Amino acid sequence: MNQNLRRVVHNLPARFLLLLLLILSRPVLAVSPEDLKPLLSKSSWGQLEAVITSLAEEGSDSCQQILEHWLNGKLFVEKQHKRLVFAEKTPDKQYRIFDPFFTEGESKDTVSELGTVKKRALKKVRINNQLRSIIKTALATWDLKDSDPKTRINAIYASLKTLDSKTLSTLRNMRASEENQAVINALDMALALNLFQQGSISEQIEAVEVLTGSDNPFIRSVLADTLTTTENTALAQTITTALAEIDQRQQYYTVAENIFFGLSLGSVLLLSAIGLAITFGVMGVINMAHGEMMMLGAYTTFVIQSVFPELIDQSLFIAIPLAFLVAGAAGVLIERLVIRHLYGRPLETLLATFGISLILQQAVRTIFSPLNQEVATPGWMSGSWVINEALSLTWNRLYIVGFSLLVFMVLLLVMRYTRFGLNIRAVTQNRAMASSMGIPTGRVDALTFGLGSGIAGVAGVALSQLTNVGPNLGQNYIIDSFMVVVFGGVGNLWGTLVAAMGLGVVNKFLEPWVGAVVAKILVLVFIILFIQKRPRGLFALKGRAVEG
Amino acid sequence: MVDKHIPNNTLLYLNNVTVSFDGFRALNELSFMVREKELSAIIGPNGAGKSTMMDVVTGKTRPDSGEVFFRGNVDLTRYDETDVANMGIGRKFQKPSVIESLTVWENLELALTGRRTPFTAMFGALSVKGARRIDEVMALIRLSDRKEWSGASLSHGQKQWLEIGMLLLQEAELLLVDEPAAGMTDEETFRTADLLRDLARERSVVVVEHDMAFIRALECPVVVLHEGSVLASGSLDHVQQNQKVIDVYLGR
Amino acid sequence: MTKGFQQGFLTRLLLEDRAGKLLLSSVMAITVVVVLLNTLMPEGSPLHVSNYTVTLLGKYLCYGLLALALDLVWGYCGILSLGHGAFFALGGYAMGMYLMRQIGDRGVYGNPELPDFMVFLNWQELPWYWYGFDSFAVALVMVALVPGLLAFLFGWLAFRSRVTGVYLSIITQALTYALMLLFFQNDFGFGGNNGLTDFKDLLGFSLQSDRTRVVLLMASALALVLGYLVCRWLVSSRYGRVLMAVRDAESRVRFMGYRVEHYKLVAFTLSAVLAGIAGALYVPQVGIINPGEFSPINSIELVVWVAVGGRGTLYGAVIGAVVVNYGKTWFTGVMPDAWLFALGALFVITTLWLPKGLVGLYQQIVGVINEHRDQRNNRKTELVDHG
Amino acid sequence: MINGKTCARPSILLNTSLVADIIPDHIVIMECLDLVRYQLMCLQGVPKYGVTPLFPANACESGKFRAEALFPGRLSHCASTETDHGTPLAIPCSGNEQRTIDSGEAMNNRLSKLSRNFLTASVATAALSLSVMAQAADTIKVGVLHSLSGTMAISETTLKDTVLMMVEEQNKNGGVLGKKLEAVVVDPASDWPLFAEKARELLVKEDVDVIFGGWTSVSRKSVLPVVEELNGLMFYPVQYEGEESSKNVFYTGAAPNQQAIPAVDYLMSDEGGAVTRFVLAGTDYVYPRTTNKILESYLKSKGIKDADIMINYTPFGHSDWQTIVSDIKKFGNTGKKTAVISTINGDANVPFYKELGNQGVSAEEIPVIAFSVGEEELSGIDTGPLVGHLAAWNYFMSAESDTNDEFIETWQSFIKDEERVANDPMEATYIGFNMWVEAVEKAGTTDVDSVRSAMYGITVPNLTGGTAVMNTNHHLTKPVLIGEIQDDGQFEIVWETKGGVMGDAWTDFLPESSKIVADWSAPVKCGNYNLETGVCSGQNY
Repeated sequence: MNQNLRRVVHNLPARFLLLLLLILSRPVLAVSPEDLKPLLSKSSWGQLEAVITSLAEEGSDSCQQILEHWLNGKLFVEKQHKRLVFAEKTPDKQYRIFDPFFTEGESKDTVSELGTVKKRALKKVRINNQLRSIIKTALATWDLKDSDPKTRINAIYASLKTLDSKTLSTLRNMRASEENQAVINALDMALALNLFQQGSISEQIEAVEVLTGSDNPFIRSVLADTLTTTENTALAQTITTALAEIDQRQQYYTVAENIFFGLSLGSVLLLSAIGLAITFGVMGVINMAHGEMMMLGAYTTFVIQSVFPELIDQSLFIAIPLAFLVAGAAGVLIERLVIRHLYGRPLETLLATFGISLILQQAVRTIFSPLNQEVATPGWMSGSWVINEALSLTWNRLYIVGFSLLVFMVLLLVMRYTRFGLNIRAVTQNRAMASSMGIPTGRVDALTFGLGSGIAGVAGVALSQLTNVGPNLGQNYIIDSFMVVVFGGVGNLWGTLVAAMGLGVVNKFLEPWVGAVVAKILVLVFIILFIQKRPRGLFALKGRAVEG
Repeated sequence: MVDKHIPNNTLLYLNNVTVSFDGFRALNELSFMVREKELSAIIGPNGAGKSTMMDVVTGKTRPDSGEVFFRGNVDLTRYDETDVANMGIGRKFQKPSVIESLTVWENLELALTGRRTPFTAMFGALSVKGARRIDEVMALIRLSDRKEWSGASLSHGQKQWLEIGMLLLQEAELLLVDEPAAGMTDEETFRTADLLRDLARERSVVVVEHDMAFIRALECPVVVLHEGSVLASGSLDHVQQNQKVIDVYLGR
Repeated sequence: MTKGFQQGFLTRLLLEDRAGKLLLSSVMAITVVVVLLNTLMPEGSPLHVSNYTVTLLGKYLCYGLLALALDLVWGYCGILSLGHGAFFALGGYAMGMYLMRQIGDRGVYGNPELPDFMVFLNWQELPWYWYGFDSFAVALVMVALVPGLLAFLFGWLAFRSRVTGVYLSIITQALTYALMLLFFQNDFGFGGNNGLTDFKDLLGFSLQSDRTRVVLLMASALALVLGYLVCRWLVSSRYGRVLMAVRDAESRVRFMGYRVEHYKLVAFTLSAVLAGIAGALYVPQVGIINPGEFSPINSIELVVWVAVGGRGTLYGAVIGAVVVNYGKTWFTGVMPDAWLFALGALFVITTLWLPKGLVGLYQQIVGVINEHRDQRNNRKTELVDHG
Repeated sequence: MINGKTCARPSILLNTSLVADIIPDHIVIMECLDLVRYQLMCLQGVPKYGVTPLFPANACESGKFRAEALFPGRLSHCASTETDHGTPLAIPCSGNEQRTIDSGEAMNNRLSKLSRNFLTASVATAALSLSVMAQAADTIKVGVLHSLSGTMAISETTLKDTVLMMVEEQNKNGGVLGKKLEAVVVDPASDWPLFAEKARELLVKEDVDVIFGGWTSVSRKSVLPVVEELNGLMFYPVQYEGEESSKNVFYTGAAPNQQAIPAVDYLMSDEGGAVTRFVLAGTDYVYPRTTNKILESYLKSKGIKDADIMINYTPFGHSDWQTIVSDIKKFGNTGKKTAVISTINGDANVPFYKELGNQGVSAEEIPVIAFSVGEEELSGIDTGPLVGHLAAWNYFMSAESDTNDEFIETWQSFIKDEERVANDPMEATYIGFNMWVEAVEKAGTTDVDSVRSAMYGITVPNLTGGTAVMNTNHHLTKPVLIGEIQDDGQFEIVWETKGGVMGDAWTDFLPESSKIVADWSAPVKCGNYNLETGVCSGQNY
């Protein structure tokens, strides 16, 4: 007998047993410990599934809470007393446990605490993806009644896939009492879908009118499936027009999405290149250790998050200034020790700074470890902003795009309107003249290089949210950063901005057609050919200073 | 096709040449002529457009407008530095630019006229006539005893002469010489003036200079440049009396 | 003049280049000694030189030729190419393709026509760019032609639009990075990231046998010597002097009527061909060629060999290549964790304190010694006068 | 007891990888498995690959028959159906029925019987060779060939430490053959030609007796010619693309059929969510390409339509996953249950999972099952939003067995870091090392050839409560586990294959390699024996 056969046979008695129990226990207590017995012992997936369905049918608040905790992996069995508990992990690896049962009527959060225990004392209640989706659909019934309209809408869309009679009835009476327009639309959509699936041809056609307005991919797939099966030409016609309209809208969303992806990749390129625009663009120093400055910034974020584990959400705000100082200090040190002797010899600086990048990598590899470090994403940055069913933009990338523009603006202002900026430009354009005017060129050089490296450190903080924080982080970005600065036009910050965003968007529009690998190659070849045409880059600095 | 309004023995002909660097007009409708085998001098304050004029003639900078003809029919604006040099226009730079890492003899060897393709340079050996020509010029510029010295080890004056020697070997028809006397002792200045006068016997030489004594020693017609166009021209004395020239250049 | 040309050619060529003569003779001497000790001496005897050393030396000599190629363009022409590893790798791939075709039906799948990875990708027939590689002659031509052609095309584009200095370095890096991504693709037809491996034999001789290994070592030594002589001849000709002039004052040379782009192009192309030959000799000795060779870090490490040795001297580059690679072998054996520290430090030290590299250091030391000796002699003579 | 239907016609099944050439009268039957999937042959009756059954039945006494068919023209064996305490040694089986031996022990006792007999035979040869060997060096040298710098340092440094720990432990209880083990560590620095150079240095200069090393396929490929030329012995602890079985290499990592195929079986089962649409996402190099090719043909054999399969490849170290994750979301939202099978390599996993978490792709909607994400990679990722995604390995740190607890104990005390995790390649190194020690003890010498032949059939405990068996195709028989990512960076085992799955050097899902079988025991003695042509094609292994 193969596996599946065995499983079905196996949980037949369990289902029957639970049914029996349900009928008996209904009037006595909202949720009887009896229902939850299978959770305590090592039971098969089938038994656990049965418990979920029974809790769902139960419908009481405590059932909802048990299911919620179970879904989020907070439902444990306390080995000692063999009882069910909720457990919250405290920062110092302990667990605070609560009694899951509370009599009906009390509000959810008056659950009594039972103390704190070590991890060993608890055993997590097993769950797998199959059970999670069942719990989610079960929870949907509660969410329908939830106060927040957003959860109600999500619950409605979640229930689309399993429109059984019970949910339909709740949806219909919800439709009657609902005020929030957005929720009403969602409800109409759900009812229309149901009508489309059950109703007569004419009803179906009528339903299609409503469904064309929806961007939900599931609805679209239902329409597409019926299109293939129906013989009725009128219905087929309406569906094709509906699909055309939906796909048209989808077209816009995909373009919008690609632009956002391009800007997001562009902002990453900008952040990694902008520090270089200072050290290389303005100072003419080729810093091959620029990537490692970003790495230092990323590691600073990691250190802060491990030193203050409870301040994850604020960790980035602490990390940004600190990363700027750490990387900036490293930059100043490198400039004073090495680069100072190599001004005017760009090729030597390239080699010396490459040596420094190797040393920094190996140092981080020995101090921290060759492994990637885990950098948690703060709460406010995780998840995505769901504009509609077909388009959602991830928060972390939105913040990073904003952040990169902010850094760009600040840098522009510093360069343009501050005394320090003036000094920088003076020293880099004519060192001798600047020193004869009393500008401490040595100090300005050190600080300028420090500024460039500091910005790279800040970029590292942003990158720690996107990619892995490891010794090789710098290596992945160094070539792209140089490409952006050279392509944008050395010495011109606006050039770097346009180049970064341009390359990002081009790369992202190429990727769907030719794949990620070829897209990257094409961008590189484009830059090589472009430099042939305009060796000084997009916004070339004109005038004698450059010709000389 | 010979342009009718250019007299036949004009070697170099500039007409309304304008060059502007984002707004600043380095050359402002400059027109001027150089006849064959004529020594002339150009004077003018810094920034009057002397070097830019040379850049335009030698193909380094494209003029925004105007015509530049060589031997009446060759439009120089369509050629780059290498072609212009091979057509027989030599240039000496303001800052003496000899090849520092090569010896005096090697510098001169490079300048020697002849085919300049990589393959001839690889396989072609130095002809006996060529070697003799180099020794002659080396004597002329009094560097024979420093044959093996590297360019870097020469004094300022010696570098100037070496560069002039290189121009000689290039056997160019038109020489544009930028401040040859800069940084030289009086004795060296006059020596250079004699050298340039000898040069002018077989070819045209245009000298750009500030040192009035040097110009006087050259005894040649003078053109005064000011803000990218010709202010006055004629003999040195005539020019020196011209009121505008005094206000702009000499009087200050 | 021409009669004398052939006669003293070699002697005249190396006349002033005493160090070059020293280097070439020592390379040949070491090779002969190693070959004899490896073949004649029995296994156990202390004098026996193991196969490991033979291959290692062969590898170093190939690196030497590669460093020579880079020094030609960097030391003498001022072009710091950060992508020379790409030409080395292309030469290697050409030889690798020949070696793959020699496997015939002894591949894992026993398919006489297709190499293993193509059988695995179930391609039905050999792609067009693999035609002809079963003949050694065609392979040899391709070893020189492919890198040469790429260098010519890239060079022609770059030099024509007067891209120089740092910009040129960065786009050469972009070139080798793009090639790496290209070759890493699995169905690009060159074995993806595993590259070409499991070689059997070369010209019928099994690669595993000691005799072939020794012959390859001698071939590498010969290639290095010939490469050196060609470079030395080129550099000491008028062409070489024009190159050096271009390195020091490119625009001035233009005004002297030299079409600088052509000079650079010849040097760049020839250097790529030398690098390709070095790659072709390297692959049979190492037994594998894969896209890793295209990675930018290889090309930058190559630059440090030349910098450590002393650029603009030809023999300096060869010395640098051998010294740094011996350091790499020694470090990764004895102190594995410290290798990257040492390599990094090497970069910094050479650029800061050894601009002329080891050769420069040696000349400095010799200079100090001579000076010291001269002073002593002068003092002696002075004494004599007074005495 | 072996449960399963009988064969259509009285035919015996021969597991070529366990044909005991050493013991004339016994043919050990391990499993009668779905012939197409596992390289086993049913002789006389259902010839698997068109091998003409040449067996003249009468040549052997009654009840015995000649295994002529398999090795035309070679030494043949009379095999008996003589039973061994109730379990018929030769189990009749039919052409395509799948049965697996339930408990491991039934197999073990049979194997121990085999190894006992083998011992007697080999001791004789060992004694012979012992006298020939010069005075044994005082220590046995163990070569460690793992990158300690460069891009692969992230994964390989841990394996180097694992081998050092095993050496230390082994020396604590007496070393091997009474001699102390000495570890020789070199750093090939993630540089492929350097791998070859260092391997040669270990074998020639250091004269090590065994090498534990390699991670990426390319590092193995570059060491292979050296190890074969110098007849060294190498243990390769990482899952790989198969299509190789070298005389000098033992593959203790998983072959594709020990990861990819069971994972797909799980996904398609009810428990796994009855998935019908698949996204095959991988890094563009040989391992993902092979695995996806195998999966593609396996999925098609299970009736999955082309439209329901999406494949995409990304370059090494790809860090911008926006487009691909959004494509996955679109592909997965069509009502049919969708899953992603990820063969994305090392570092690129971190940004991939971050993007998954942020774009809200939850495990229950579109589960992602990965083959190169272990505890080590997870330590670098915030696993909060990833709870529920899956990985397929032969070992998880959370496996409940006392050998595992003890292993983790020694590991964390050796590395002096309570937080350090253990992963599958470490278990593979643990198994490989113990097998080598046992083989050397058994062979009584560290000479490569005798150790190699002693390796076959060796059984050592693995860390998941079962045992691992070394087959004659140099691959292990190992259980396959599916683990679900938990928020603390550990995996929870949600599914496990019943017994062990035998590593298949040559996958049966690619036309060319399905004709090939690897079996290093006599009489085949060949890593790529072509069944159709009956020839050990070309390769000197």
